[in-house]
Amino acid sequence: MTAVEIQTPGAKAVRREFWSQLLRSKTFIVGMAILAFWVLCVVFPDLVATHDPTAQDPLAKWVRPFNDGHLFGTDRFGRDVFSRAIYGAREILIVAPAATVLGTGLGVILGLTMGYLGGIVDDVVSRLIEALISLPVILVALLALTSLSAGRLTIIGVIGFLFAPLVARTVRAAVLEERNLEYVRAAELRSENAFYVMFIEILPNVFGPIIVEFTVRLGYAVFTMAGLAFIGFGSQPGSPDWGRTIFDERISLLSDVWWPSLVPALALASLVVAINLVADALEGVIDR
Amino acid sequence: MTRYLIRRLGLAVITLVLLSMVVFLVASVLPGSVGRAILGPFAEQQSVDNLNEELGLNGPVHIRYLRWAGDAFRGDFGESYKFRAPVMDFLPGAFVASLKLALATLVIVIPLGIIGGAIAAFRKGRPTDRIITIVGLTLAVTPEFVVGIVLILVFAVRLKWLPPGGSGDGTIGEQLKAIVLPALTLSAILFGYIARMARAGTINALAADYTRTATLKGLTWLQVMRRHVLRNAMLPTIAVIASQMSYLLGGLLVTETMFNYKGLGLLIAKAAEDRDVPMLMASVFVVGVFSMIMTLLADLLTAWLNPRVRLEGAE
Amino acid sequence: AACGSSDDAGQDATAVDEDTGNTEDTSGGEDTSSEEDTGSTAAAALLVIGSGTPSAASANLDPVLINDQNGLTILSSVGQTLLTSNPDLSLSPLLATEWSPNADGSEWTFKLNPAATFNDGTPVTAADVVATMERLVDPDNNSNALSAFEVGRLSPGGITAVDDNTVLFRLDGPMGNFPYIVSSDNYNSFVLPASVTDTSAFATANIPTTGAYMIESYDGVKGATLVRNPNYWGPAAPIEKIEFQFIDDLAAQITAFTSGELDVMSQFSVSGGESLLDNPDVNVIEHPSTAHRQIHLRTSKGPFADKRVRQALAMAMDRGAIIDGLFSGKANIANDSPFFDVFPSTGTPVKQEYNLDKAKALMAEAAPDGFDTTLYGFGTQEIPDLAVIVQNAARELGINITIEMRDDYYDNYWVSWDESVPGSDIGITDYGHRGVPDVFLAAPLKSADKGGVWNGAEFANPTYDALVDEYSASTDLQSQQAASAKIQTLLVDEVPIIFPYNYNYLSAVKTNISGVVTGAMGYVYTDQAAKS
Amino acid sequence: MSEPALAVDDLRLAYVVRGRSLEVLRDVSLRIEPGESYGLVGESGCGKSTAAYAAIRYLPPNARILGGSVRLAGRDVLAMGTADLRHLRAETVSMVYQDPGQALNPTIKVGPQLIEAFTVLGLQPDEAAHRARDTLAKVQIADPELVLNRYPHQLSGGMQQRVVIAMALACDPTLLILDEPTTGLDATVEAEVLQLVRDLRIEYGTAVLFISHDLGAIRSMCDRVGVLYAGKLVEEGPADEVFDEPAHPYSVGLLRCLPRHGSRKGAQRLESIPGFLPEPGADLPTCVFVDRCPLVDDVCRTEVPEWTMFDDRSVRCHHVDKVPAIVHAELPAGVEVVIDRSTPPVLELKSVSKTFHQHGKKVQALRDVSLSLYAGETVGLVGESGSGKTTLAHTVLGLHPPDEPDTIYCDGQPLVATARRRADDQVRAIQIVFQNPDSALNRRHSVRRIMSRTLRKLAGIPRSEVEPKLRDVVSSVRLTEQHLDMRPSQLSGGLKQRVAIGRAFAGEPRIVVCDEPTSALDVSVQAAILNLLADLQREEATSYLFISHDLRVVRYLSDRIAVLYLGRIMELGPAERVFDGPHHPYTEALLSAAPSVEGNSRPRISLEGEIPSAVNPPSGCVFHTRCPRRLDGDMCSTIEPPLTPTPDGGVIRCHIPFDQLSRAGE
Ligand SMILES: Nc1ncnc2c1ncn2[C@@H]1O[C@H](COP(=O)(O)OP(=O)(O)OP(=O)(O)O)[C@@H](O)[C@H]1O
Ligand SMILES: Nc1ncnc2c1ncn2[C@@H]1O[C@H](COP(=O)(O)OP(=O)(O)OP(=O)(O)O)[C@@H](O)[C@H]1O
Ligand SMILES: [Mg+2]
Ligand SMILES: [Mg+2]
Repeated sequence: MTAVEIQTPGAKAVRREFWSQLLRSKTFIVGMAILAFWVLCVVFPDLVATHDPTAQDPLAKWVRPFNDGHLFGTDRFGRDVFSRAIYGAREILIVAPAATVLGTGLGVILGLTMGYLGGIVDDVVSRLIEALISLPVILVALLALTSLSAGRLTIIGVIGFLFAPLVARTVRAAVLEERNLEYVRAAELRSENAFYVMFIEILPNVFGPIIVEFTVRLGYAVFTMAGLAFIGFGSQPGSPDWGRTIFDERISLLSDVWWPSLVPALALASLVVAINLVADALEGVIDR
Repeated sequence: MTRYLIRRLGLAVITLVLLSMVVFLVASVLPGSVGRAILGPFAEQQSVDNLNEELGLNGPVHIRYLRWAGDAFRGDFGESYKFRAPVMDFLPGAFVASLKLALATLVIVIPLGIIGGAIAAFRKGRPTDRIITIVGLTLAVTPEFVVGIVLILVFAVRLKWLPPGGSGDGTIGEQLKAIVLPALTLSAILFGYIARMARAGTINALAADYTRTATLKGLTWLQVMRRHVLRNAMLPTIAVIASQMSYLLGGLLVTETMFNYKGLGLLIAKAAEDRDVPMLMASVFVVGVFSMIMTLLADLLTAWLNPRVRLEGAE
Repeated sequence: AACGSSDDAGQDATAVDEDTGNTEDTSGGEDTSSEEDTGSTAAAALLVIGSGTPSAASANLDPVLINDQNGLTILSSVGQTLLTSNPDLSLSPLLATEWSPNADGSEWTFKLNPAATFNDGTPVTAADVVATMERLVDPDNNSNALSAFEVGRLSPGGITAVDDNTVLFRLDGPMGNFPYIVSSDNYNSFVLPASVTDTSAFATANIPTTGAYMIESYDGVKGATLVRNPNYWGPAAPIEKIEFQFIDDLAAQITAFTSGELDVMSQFSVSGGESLLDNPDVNVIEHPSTAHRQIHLRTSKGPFADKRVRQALAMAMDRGAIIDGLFSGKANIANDSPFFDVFPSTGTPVKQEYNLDKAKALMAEAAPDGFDTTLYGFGTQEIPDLAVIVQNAARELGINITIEMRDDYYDNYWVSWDESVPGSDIGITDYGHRGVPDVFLAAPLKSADKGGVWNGAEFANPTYDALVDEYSASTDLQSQQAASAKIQTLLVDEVPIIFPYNYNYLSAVKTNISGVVTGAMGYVYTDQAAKS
Repeated sequence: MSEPALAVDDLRLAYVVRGRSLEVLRDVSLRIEPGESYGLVGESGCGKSTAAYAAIRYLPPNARILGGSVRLAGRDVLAMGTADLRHLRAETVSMVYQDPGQALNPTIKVGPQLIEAFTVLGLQPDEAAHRARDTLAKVQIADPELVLNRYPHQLSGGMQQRVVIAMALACDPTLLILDEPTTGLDATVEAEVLQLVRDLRIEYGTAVLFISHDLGAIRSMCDRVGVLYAGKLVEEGPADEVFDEPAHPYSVGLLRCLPRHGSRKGAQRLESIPGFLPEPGADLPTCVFVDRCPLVDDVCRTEVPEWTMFDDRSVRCHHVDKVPAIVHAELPAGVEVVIDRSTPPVLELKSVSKTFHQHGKKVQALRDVSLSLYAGETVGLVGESGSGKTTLAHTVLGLHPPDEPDTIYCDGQPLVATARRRADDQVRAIQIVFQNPDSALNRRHSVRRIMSRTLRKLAGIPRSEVEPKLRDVVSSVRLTEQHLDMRPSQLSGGLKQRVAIGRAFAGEPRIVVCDEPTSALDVSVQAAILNLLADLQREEATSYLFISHDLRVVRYLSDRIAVLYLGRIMELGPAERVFDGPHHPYTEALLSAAPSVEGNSRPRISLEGEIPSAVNPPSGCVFHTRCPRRLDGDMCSTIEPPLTPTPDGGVIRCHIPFDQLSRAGE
């Protein structure tokens, strides 16, 4: 009777399946390729850039793209637009992920606690979250940034703090589904404490939604940072940061000079699109 | 439904109170001297101190909150530091202007988004689907200030078809013209989200057993769509539109500034700049309340469309 | 007395014009343009002017508090001062017809125009002028003009009505440029009826004024409409209604203007406004102005306490290139003192040199390893761009500058009001136009206890303070120029503040509009404007 | 009228998955004559539904027909245009499938949905409405008007399925396809629905294609059956004959997995079919059953078996002659364990009640339940859905506290109300095996992790000593060490359930609660799990509280049986007596509802009406509203009968004296 059901059905290597499915997804490949490019620009900008992004040349104001060795032309200070776009990735690609990690971390802790413990904690925090998310992120960010100093840490803190409720809501919903599954009962029946149940039992199972939420939030973080820069917060004048540059240069559009603002806009769009492509691919592959 | 309604409204009231606290707390953190912001850099320090004292900015936070909340409850949001006039002289006008803009945006984007999403769902996996999805995604991730400036450049500066925004006053015709470009800008951002949700909703409804039942009854494709698919596909879409409200209202900040459209967004930007705390609190609070109400309405609409909730009050 | 009459002042100004080589393009004189236009285009009803939103203090256009150009732009069609400060820095009569000082310049007598009336028909009397001025000099009113009158040495009680049409100003001491203090240069000094006690709701209170227009409606957020004053004592204005639209964003204002929404843009900057400069449908009005930026360098402590570092930075700035880059040449090089070329008292300017090698040599002595610092400023107009330029210039010297443009610049990073405010080692401050340099000389540079209320550089130099007092007391141009030369020499050497440039005031008017006169203070005179 | 209602010939169908074409129907041929009812059986995933949907050409976009033909009432379905197909669906064929709740549009009232099925035939609206009402009456809906005005969710599952059937009958179809129409319904409701279909088929003369996992239901419903294996029909013939004398080794295995009537764990082990169904698209060049067949030999591996015909039957097997001789693999193994009832019970419930509060209403899920469980004993819990079985299990486990503290005793000690507060040995004493092994195991943890954590927490084994112990546990549930490093998703349902059982036994519990441990599993796997449970009980002398809907399974494993209705024990007694009578009228009805594979099904006793809500249970005897043996007068409706002891040591809650209850046994 012993050897009855030893063989397993197809013995699928689930993890390998996950990766091979991801790698087969065109959206994932394209998204990752673009992301990788920008990460390269953050780590080794000088490999990609052709000029010093801050070097001014009063004689070369508004050089058109593909002229005089300027791939995407120059801005009104004669700075190389392409090189600035490359260096401009740094700020956003450091701050946005950091803020997203913070927001996701907080949100996960909050969401797990709410979803698993439920009851009065959940009720109270849910109300608070509902109140917070009915306030547009950018508005609260505006308030907070006027109140506090407008440094990197503030932005990370503010965006992270504002994303936490959104992440928490997603995580909570996922946890609510998990919490009623029997493996949680099983853990409770061996007197595991709440911390163990939340973080060791449930957390790995809601990782899918969390990863998807993380990528989606990352996109939003980039977007929000650009928006903040546009209304004058975040990075400082002169920095090649995309949002800032678009803000600074958009007025030259009226003089038919489109490249200094359009190039960073496209760079920004490519990054957010890439993040979203990856998010989509992950969502399609990760079992919920 | 009544029970659901009562419960939902009760929760909304609690949320409202929390919202007011959040707004008050964030706003009262604003440092810098209000007096100096009002009197300008060239005023004497003594005058600045006097004004700060006069404005009652030195009491304990909870007392100030209670006073503010109590007054706000009676519809009195205090006096604008900047204009030295009741905030309520400005808020309703700006609110109505923003409301018009938001409505115009929704009028443009909801049909487009839903139709686009539904078409993508029917053509799932085919080029049409891809194009709609990619266009939606791209528009959704292009900052509103990029979309806006391009629209202005093309339609206002080049073609001179439409004004580049404006105050939103004047005859209906003028108002409509002024609202088109900002509304299109906001629509561009929302289109992707709504279309995506409508697509998912339609795909789910198409795959549902009741759609199979309807098809197997021998109904025509159109009958199946009209009677069985669309209504069910729309339920999640409504929720998404509501959840995007807060996002839409956030977009007003940049869009209204860019188009100089005199709504809440511009009022908020200015108020923050001037440290006009009463104005700032009131307008951010109003935005919050408005987005909360929209969520509430969407919830109620979803509930009402869903007989389970309408009749039983189930969640 | 050199400034005995209006004619004298006018002549002085003309001389300045020749000095700087600026030409008057569209502005012209009010009197000449008015006659051509009144008859032809009386029918055109509405003129739309774009301007920024008045600041908090100016929100109700309260003449006592008003402190920015945007509020002023409206008032320039509504109210009038005793004298007009012309684009060429000359003075012309307005409500006053004649003015003259006593021997040492410590008492000034103004004769009022007997024809002048408020829009309710009542004549403008000396009592009205006294009430208006007393209100402004009373410290309890927090008037925005307090600092101007401090420079003008006018104190409460110093104003008396000699008769119905004569006003006597008794100053605390001699002040040669006093008439400028009661001209349109001091925009708070619009004359209001003596009966007015509360001006705080000026915009909506229907307070009688003397200008060609009256406020019909006002919305601090959206804009204002003005209607023709039926009782105007001067030549009737051709345009019936004027609408102001508040548009803060320059891009938005320019698009509104180019797409035909606006007839006039009260002011625009070259940076961003390039498209207007070569637009055939647009008349660009350009005035020399003394509006400028100051880059203060803290002399009391920090890296700039060493004079050589300050000199090095000043020498590292290629001002010609800055003017070309930021203003397409529509600005003038300034030489690290407030004696801009346009001021008659400047005489032969003492130049600051552009010499990178010398600058580097100075740095090598003073701070061979360079240093890091943060430059603060309030990010309006071209200031962020200027900051970037300073940053670039400093880098050549091994100075690594971080730029922080902050809304609370004036609260925390400009002048250390007290110990709790950090101030800044280097900061950029914007200064508006003034007809005379007195305010610029005193407030930002004099020792704190000598009236240096805006002294972000914390510059304290007794020699300088004495020189400025000497300058202010001079009532004739020669002695002014003599003092000026000494001041310039001192400042170019000490460099507590880098004055990189003063820029021209630019307004844009549609080509179908004529007769609009703008002033560097931010005025838009519409009383003779016409539309075809 | 000679055209068959459905004729499928050599149908080959594949699903394209990621560019690969996976064959799931392999030359299926079947024929259903008008008015005939045909049953299709086979393990999950063998292609039953696919065949059914192919018959009406309602296939997912990735389905490809590779060959063959389908003719419905003489018309070639596969060659039809869209409009024709639509007419065919409207007029000739109807389908009813699992989960009626999903099959009805939740946002539209039942009326319009039903009427639609008539208007599509070209009827005028009022005529259609009229017909809809008639049809509802036909499917035994007492108040059609009321039902028409309801939304689907306002109807019970049984009612919903009746509505769906009414809809299917709207066009008086030539062929009615039923794909597991009663899965998810309670046994009593299932019986009603099946009876209804049986009656209507006769009335309408409709041919039926009936698909079900429930072999008993198939036998009771169908004239002929086909046995499908891996997309291939392996046997076909008259239902009674196939069930009584299966001629294909697969059919034999399928039938032997089920506990036979009256069989008991101590007397007989169950059999199971070793191995697994081949994956869709698997390469099966010869006999599809080779890998699992006990009769396999070289011929089977080299030649495709053709149809062997005899009498009215056909079989695809090279060794039809040897099939009757397939021996029962391992016959009697068990020794009946004698339960010592003189010692104190391990678990004792003394009048346990449990009330839930929901939206301000009180739901009485358990009321005064008293029960004791002795060492090594199994008490089976049966009752319709919502009767409180799971609640009872969870209360014992301490997942939620009973209304009154100290009503549950373990080894004479009162159990602390919630598991969190229980002392270690109390926690260890009571464990559970859940119904669904998928959700019962953490899908992100490996088997090793699940097991070792349990060993450390429950058995208190230090980390260093876990490894050898792990091996013991694994082998005790007949798994191997190679399974330790796998994740649940890499295991089949049966293996997962073994892991879950291993986990429950890791701490050497006194009591294991089994809440429907096999209802998510295929029959062949079920047999193996039941064997395992029986073995473990014998080895460890563990007591089971065993919950199942499947009465045969309960009977196989239980020593005593408790029958719950609306949270109350209606009857408790030795398994044989409770099954064979005399028993409570409710038990009687429950038993009669379950169709038996053996064919000799008892006369069905139908229960009127729906299960009352636990929020406001009926007065008197809670069962009186549905009781077929309700006494005249108002005794039953006013006085709650007490639990009366029975001679065999059980109890029964009925006003009818015990000796008069044995009516059904006659
Ligand atoms: N659209 C599809 N694409 C790919 N494979 C499918 C598809 N639908 C079904 N299958 C696979 O085809 C095989 C047969 O499925 P089918 O649903 O016909 O089985 P079944 O006998 O009805 O099973 P059950 O008893 O579980 O309902 C299964 O292995 C299933 O996983
Ligand atoms: N957490 C709960 N809150 C409210 N009511 C509940 C809860 N759990 C169960 N009930 C109710 O208690 C009653 C008994 O439910 P229980 O799950 O014990 O039934 P069951 O016999 O296990 O049913 P099934 O056979 O469907 O599993 C039902 O009416 C159910 O609705
Ligand atoms: Mg099936
Ligand atoms: Mg249950």
